[in-house]
Amino acid sequence: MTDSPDNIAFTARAICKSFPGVKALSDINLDLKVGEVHALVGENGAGKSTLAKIIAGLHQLDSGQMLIGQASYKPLGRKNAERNGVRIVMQELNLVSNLSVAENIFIEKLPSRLGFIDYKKLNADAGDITKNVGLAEMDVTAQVSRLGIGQQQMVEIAAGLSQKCDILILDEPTASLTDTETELLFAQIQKLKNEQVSIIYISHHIDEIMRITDSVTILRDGKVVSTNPTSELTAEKIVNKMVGRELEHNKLRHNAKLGEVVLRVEKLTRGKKVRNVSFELRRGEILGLAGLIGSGRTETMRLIFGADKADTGDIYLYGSKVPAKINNPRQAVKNRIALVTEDRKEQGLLLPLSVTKNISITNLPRLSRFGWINQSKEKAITADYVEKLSVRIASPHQPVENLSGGNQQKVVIAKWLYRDCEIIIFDEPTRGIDVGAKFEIYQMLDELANQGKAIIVVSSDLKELMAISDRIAVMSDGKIAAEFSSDNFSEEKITAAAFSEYVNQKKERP
Amino acid sequence: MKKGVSLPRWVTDYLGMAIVLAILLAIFGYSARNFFSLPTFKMIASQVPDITILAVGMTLVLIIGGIDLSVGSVMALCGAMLGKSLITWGVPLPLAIGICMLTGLLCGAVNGLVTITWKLPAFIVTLGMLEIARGATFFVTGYRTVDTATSLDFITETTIAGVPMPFVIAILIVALGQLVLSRSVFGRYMVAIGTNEEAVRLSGIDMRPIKVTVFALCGFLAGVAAVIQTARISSANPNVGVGWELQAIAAVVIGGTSLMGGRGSVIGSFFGVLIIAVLSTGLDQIGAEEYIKRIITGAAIVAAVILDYYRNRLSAAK
Amino acid sequence: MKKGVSLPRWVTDYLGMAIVLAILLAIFGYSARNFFSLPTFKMIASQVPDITILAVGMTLVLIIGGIDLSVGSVMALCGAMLGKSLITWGVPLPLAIGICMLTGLLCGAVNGLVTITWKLPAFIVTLGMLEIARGATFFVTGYRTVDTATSLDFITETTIAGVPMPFVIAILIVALGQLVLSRSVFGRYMVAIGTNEEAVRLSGIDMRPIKVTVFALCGFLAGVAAVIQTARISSANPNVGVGWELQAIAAVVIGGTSLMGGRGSVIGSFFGVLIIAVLSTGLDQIGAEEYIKRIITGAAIVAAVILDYYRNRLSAAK
Amino acid sequence: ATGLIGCKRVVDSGKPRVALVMKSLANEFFKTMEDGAKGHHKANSAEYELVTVGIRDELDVAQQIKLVESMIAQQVNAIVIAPADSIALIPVCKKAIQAGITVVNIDNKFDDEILASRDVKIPFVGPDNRKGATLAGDYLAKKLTKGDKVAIIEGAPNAFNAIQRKLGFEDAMKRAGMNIVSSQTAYWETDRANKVASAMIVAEPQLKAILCANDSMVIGALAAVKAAGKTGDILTVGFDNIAAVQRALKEGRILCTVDQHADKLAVFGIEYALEMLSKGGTPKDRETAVDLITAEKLK
Ligand SMILES: Nc1ncnc2c1ncn2[C@@H]1O[C@H](COP(=O)(O)OP(=O)(O)OP(=O)(O)O)[C@@H](O)[C@H]1O
Ligand SMILES: Nc1ncnc2c1ncn2[C@@H]1O[C@H](COP(=O)(O)OP(=O)(O)OP(=O)(O)O)[C@@H](O)[C@H]1O
Ligand SMILES: [Mg+2]
Ligand SMILES: [Mg+2]
Repeated sequence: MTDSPDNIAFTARAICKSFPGVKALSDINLDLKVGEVHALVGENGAGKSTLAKIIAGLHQLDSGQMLIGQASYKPLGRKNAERNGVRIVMQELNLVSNLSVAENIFIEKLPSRLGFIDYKKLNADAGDITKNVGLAEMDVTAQVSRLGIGQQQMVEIAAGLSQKCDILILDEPTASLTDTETELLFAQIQKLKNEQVSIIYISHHIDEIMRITDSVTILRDGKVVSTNPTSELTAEKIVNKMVGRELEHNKLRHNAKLGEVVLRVEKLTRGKKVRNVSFELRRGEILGLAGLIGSGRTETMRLIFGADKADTGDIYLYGSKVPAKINNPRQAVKNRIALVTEDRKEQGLLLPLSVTKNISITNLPRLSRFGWINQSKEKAITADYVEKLSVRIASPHQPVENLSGGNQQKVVIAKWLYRDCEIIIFDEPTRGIDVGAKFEIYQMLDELANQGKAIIVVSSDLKELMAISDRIAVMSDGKIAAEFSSDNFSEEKITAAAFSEYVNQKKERP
Repeated sequence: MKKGVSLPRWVTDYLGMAIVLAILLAIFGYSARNFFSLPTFKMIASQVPDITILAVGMTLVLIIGGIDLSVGSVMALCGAMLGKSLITWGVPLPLAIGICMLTGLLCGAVNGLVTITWKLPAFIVTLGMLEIARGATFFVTGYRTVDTATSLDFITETTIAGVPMPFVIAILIVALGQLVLSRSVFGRYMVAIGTNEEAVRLSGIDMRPIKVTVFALCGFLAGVAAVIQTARISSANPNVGVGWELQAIAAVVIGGTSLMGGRGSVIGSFFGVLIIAVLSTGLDQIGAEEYIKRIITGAAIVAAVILDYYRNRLSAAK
Repeated sequence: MKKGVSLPRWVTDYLGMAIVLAILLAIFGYSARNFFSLPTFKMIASQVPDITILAVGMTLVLIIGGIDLSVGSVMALCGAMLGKSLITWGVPLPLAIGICMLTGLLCGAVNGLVTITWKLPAFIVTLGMLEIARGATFFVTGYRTVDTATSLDFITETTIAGVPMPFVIAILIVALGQLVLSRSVFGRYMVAIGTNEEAVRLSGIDMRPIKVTVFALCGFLAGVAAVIQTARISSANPNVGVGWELQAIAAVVIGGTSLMGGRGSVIGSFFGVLIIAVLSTGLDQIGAEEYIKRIITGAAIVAAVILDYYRNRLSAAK
Repeated sequence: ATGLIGCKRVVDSGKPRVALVMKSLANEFFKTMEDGAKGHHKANSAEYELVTVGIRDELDVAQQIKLVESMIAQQVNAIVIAPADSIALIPVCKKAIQAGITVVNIDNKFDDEILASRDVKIPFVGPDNRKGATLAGDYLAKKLTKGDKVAIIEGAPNAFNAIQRKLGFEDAMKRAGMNIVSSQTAYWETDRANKVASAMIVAEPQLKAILCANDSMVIGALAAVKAAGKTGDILTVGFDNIAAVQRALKEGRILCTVDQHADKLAVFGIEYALEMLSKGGTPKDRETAVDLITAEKLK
């Protein structure tokens, strides 16, 4: 392949972009060849999403220049970018929960006659598209609010692929997907590539990058570190350039000292999503919870935390013979249980409020006397956690909505560390987080366990789970399908267990 | 065929309200004189059209996450324009009706434009319009009631298949509103905007024209309501419609529309209007003391939404 | 020292409103007779306390994402209880004042309890309370104004450092409200609830007592306002407070509090009250026609929030 | 801005300033009153200055108190007031008197008992509403037969004149042996009266007459009668003689109304106040005329 001009689909020259208090991008150069998959990698807050949004017309650049082919390109909005053949699937979910799947997919261009929607055509077309991305069984007339986060992500991708385009940007599309769904997406990417579509692919999963991309641009602190063909790189080299240091990616948990059982869940059931779930958790232990999307892991954790009410089943805490009464999160926290939710924006954060206020919220009484907050103490304590978790912030008064996804996640974790619970549940704690930060979180988990905390980690990243867990339980269709101890971990066995209930029941399901 | 399970959604959606209505009818049928009679129903049919039409407009505005507190004042202004142009300025009838509706449309459009241009809460913008439109009404009428004599009688007196025209018009507007909401591109965008404005914006849809249209439509409907209201009392009263905005909102919310936007039903609003109308007619007919009327009306509004809560739980549990 | 840059935030926050106020004072000082006179300011000081106190309660309710449409009616009911217990039932003064405030507290608590128990929109619950409390007021007073004679005069006649007590109380409530909001655990929870209720719940905080307390507080403040209001007019009028809820909301929103919850300032609300009070006093003093008053008031409400929009943009751009 | 305080821009003319404090200025009746006053002032501009103010709606007592306070602040010489409440306005008027201002009560009479208990004397200049209502009621009674069913639509239940009119209607009806089947308030409003009247008509098919405490309400009642197809069967009576009922009166659709000479009411009050200002004198009530208006009278 030569770099002749007609081979270049898109060019960025010296792009700069600042947000209040942050220089998000400086002097970015990027060349995207026709029909290539170009990876953008970098730590949280490196500026990947910002760059993607500028290309897709969602942000306007401060200075610099963009070209599509040879022509100057200055998108004023998303519509404008799409007219130029540029489409984006964003990192954050942007679906309208009260509309149907089909309506969401075609929201920009609902087929209609005299202003009234042609539902027949709409549903048929949407059916074709969802089938294309492998969601053959999805009911396109269902309301989006009834889908799980993973399925919503797939709908979002389906919507992105619904119209033809020349340049497609995928911003962390696999963050909420399981391996099966990821494979389906990769097949789509291959197909688009064959149709000479150029793709910008943003992901924290280095293995994916090594597999499907042709070249890699690495960003650090809003600057381009390097651009190389993927073939010239190794996973280690990428990580190295991203963080500027070596990372070992091996098993973290060694000779864990397990204490007494602090949590015993017995036959927990809620509807069809959680069925007869029983397990134990010990002090000093990290229990990994694996499973396919929608297998009921989040639901189970919400039951333990009292966020939802169980139909039947009991929870025994700290060796007590009497079932604990946990009817709401307040009682859970009183019982020293914490839940780091998977949906940080909706359930974890107070977006317009400052970093400080977000962290201190879990235990304000500790900072106050006679109901009045000691503000200097508050500042000191939160600054402490910001440092411990190396959250990148411009000031403690910065609203968390201005932080990058990864840093937002760290704030959520910080607020629970501040509460200092005995049993801590992490639901997808590393979703959308860069390797550097991931590693920091692994170390933190390890440290917490060593301090004698009991920890549950729900994750869709099997490698991660195997690296950090002492034990892994696998959920499948609402049941615990299997448990593996540390010396028994294997990807094959765990995956098989995750599918087991679905395979057994295939015939019963519509 | 098991009944409880197979009822279609639109039945269960309105079942709760139908029950409330039935209960009210039963109570008043028992306690009020001549309540179950043709005149009563004729009377209700002659009195609900204007507030129904206002409620339709309010439903649409609430669905996009807005609110319109100015409908009562705007209706008064439209009525004033109608009466004045017809009687004082000698404008021919069709043109006068046109002026009336145009006035509503303009007020609504101003509400919408101001709201979106400066990204202001509709609550405060339309609160401003409430005052402004009332002031304009006073200005136009010189604070005096305009007697429209018999010039609008044809509206109340024409019947279609025995049903008075205002009621037919109201029903048509309800039906059309529901159809637009659930079946048209415009209606789906309205729901989408009310549900997740940011997602709609990021989809590259320009929602400003949609929002302005909805506010304008609400104003226009206030104009339509004004024609019917003026015809009903054969005069344009500058003080009419005070507090109707809250009455319309109460009806709409009883009908199951969310004040947070994104969810609502025009047919539900119609039920809400009927519930309030039957309640107030019944109380008038038994000649209840004013203070009892107030307390019962207030309690009924709250009771209706509480009932709706249980109906929702019931249908969710299924 | 460069001024524009180094002004602290609390100054820029209220600068816009201070400018609006200054402009209004300048206009009326020029056009109204004797506007800049001690009696005018004394009058304003004697008239704003009740609405200021209502506005403080409204601010708190709005901050948690609620609304209270019943404040005007509840104030009337509290006043009625005060007047009746004092004059008709012969209850001693301190007890009567206690009954008055307790009535407010109860009405507010009912608002809060109903809202959270059935997860209903506060808008509709308090709309119901608006009717119920007014009905109860009519019942208690028999529609008749209760003359409290001189029994409450000590409230209006006591001055503290030359300032009448009601004004001092209002200022204290504003200051305390602002302090609670920005410095106390309770206030922080309020802001958090208004920002993202679900996140607060999932942080292990039981927000039901907080919410009920805020509604109850709003009702209690309506009771305090009732004492001052009744003292000011030396009688408990069953029709007092009609429409005050919208006036309070307008003042609060002009003061920069968000109707969506999570953001607001009690001091801002006080400025909002002052702006509206100066405007209405000024218009009264120049003897403006009613229709002009309406139009100007409406336009001013909208203009104030538009101005706030530009101030926000300006301070964001810095 | 402090430099402006105390600077009087308007030069004192030496003429007495009379403030006319109205109820709702957005109501036809009061508008007519105000216009009458303005007309009088125009003709006599050499003698006094006139300020007219009013409240948003008739129920907003607090606002009206504010207005009186505002007039005290402006140091007017006389206040002619149509109080929105016959009790609540007394203290502030007392304050005005104490500030040396002459106060005259028009339209809605202050409560005598409270006036006495407060030790204030405020002269009332205006019509006897009860008498007016009785005139209309007596006229109606002539058109009915003994035992006929009639209904009353009242004004705001806390307003003195509303109560007086209701009593007047009742006096006449009882005297003539009519059967009052319902009496409800519609708060002076047309649309509410329309609804209340409609309900009354349905509940009492034999209803023969509706007596309304003002003309705005009789318009609504008349429309209800028409909608029920009972024009001519149910007679309607109003009060105030506003412009909007003229045609209906002439055509006999409204049986009668009562003219309390709105255009003169304020004028009487102003003249009385000026008289008091120039002569001093002890305040005494002065009754003004009320006249029955019927179709024959208008011809
Ligand atoms: N709307 C905004 N306002 C202010 N600052 C912003 C905004 N959006 C992004 N930033 C800042 O710009 C920087 C780059 O953010 P960006 O979202 O592009 O990072 P990213 O590389 O996509 O990170 P992640 O992997 O966590 O998604 C961050 O410091 C972030 O805080
Ligand atoms: N009660 C609930 N309220 C709100 N959201 C819920 C509730 N229960 C589940 N969810 C959401 O539904 C989705 C599916 O949850 P579920 O527990 O079935 O799957 P999971 O195994 O946790 O899979 P995932 O990987 O999507 O989290 C999740 O996004 C979860 O946040
Ligand atoms: Mg990103
Ligand atoms: Mg999950």
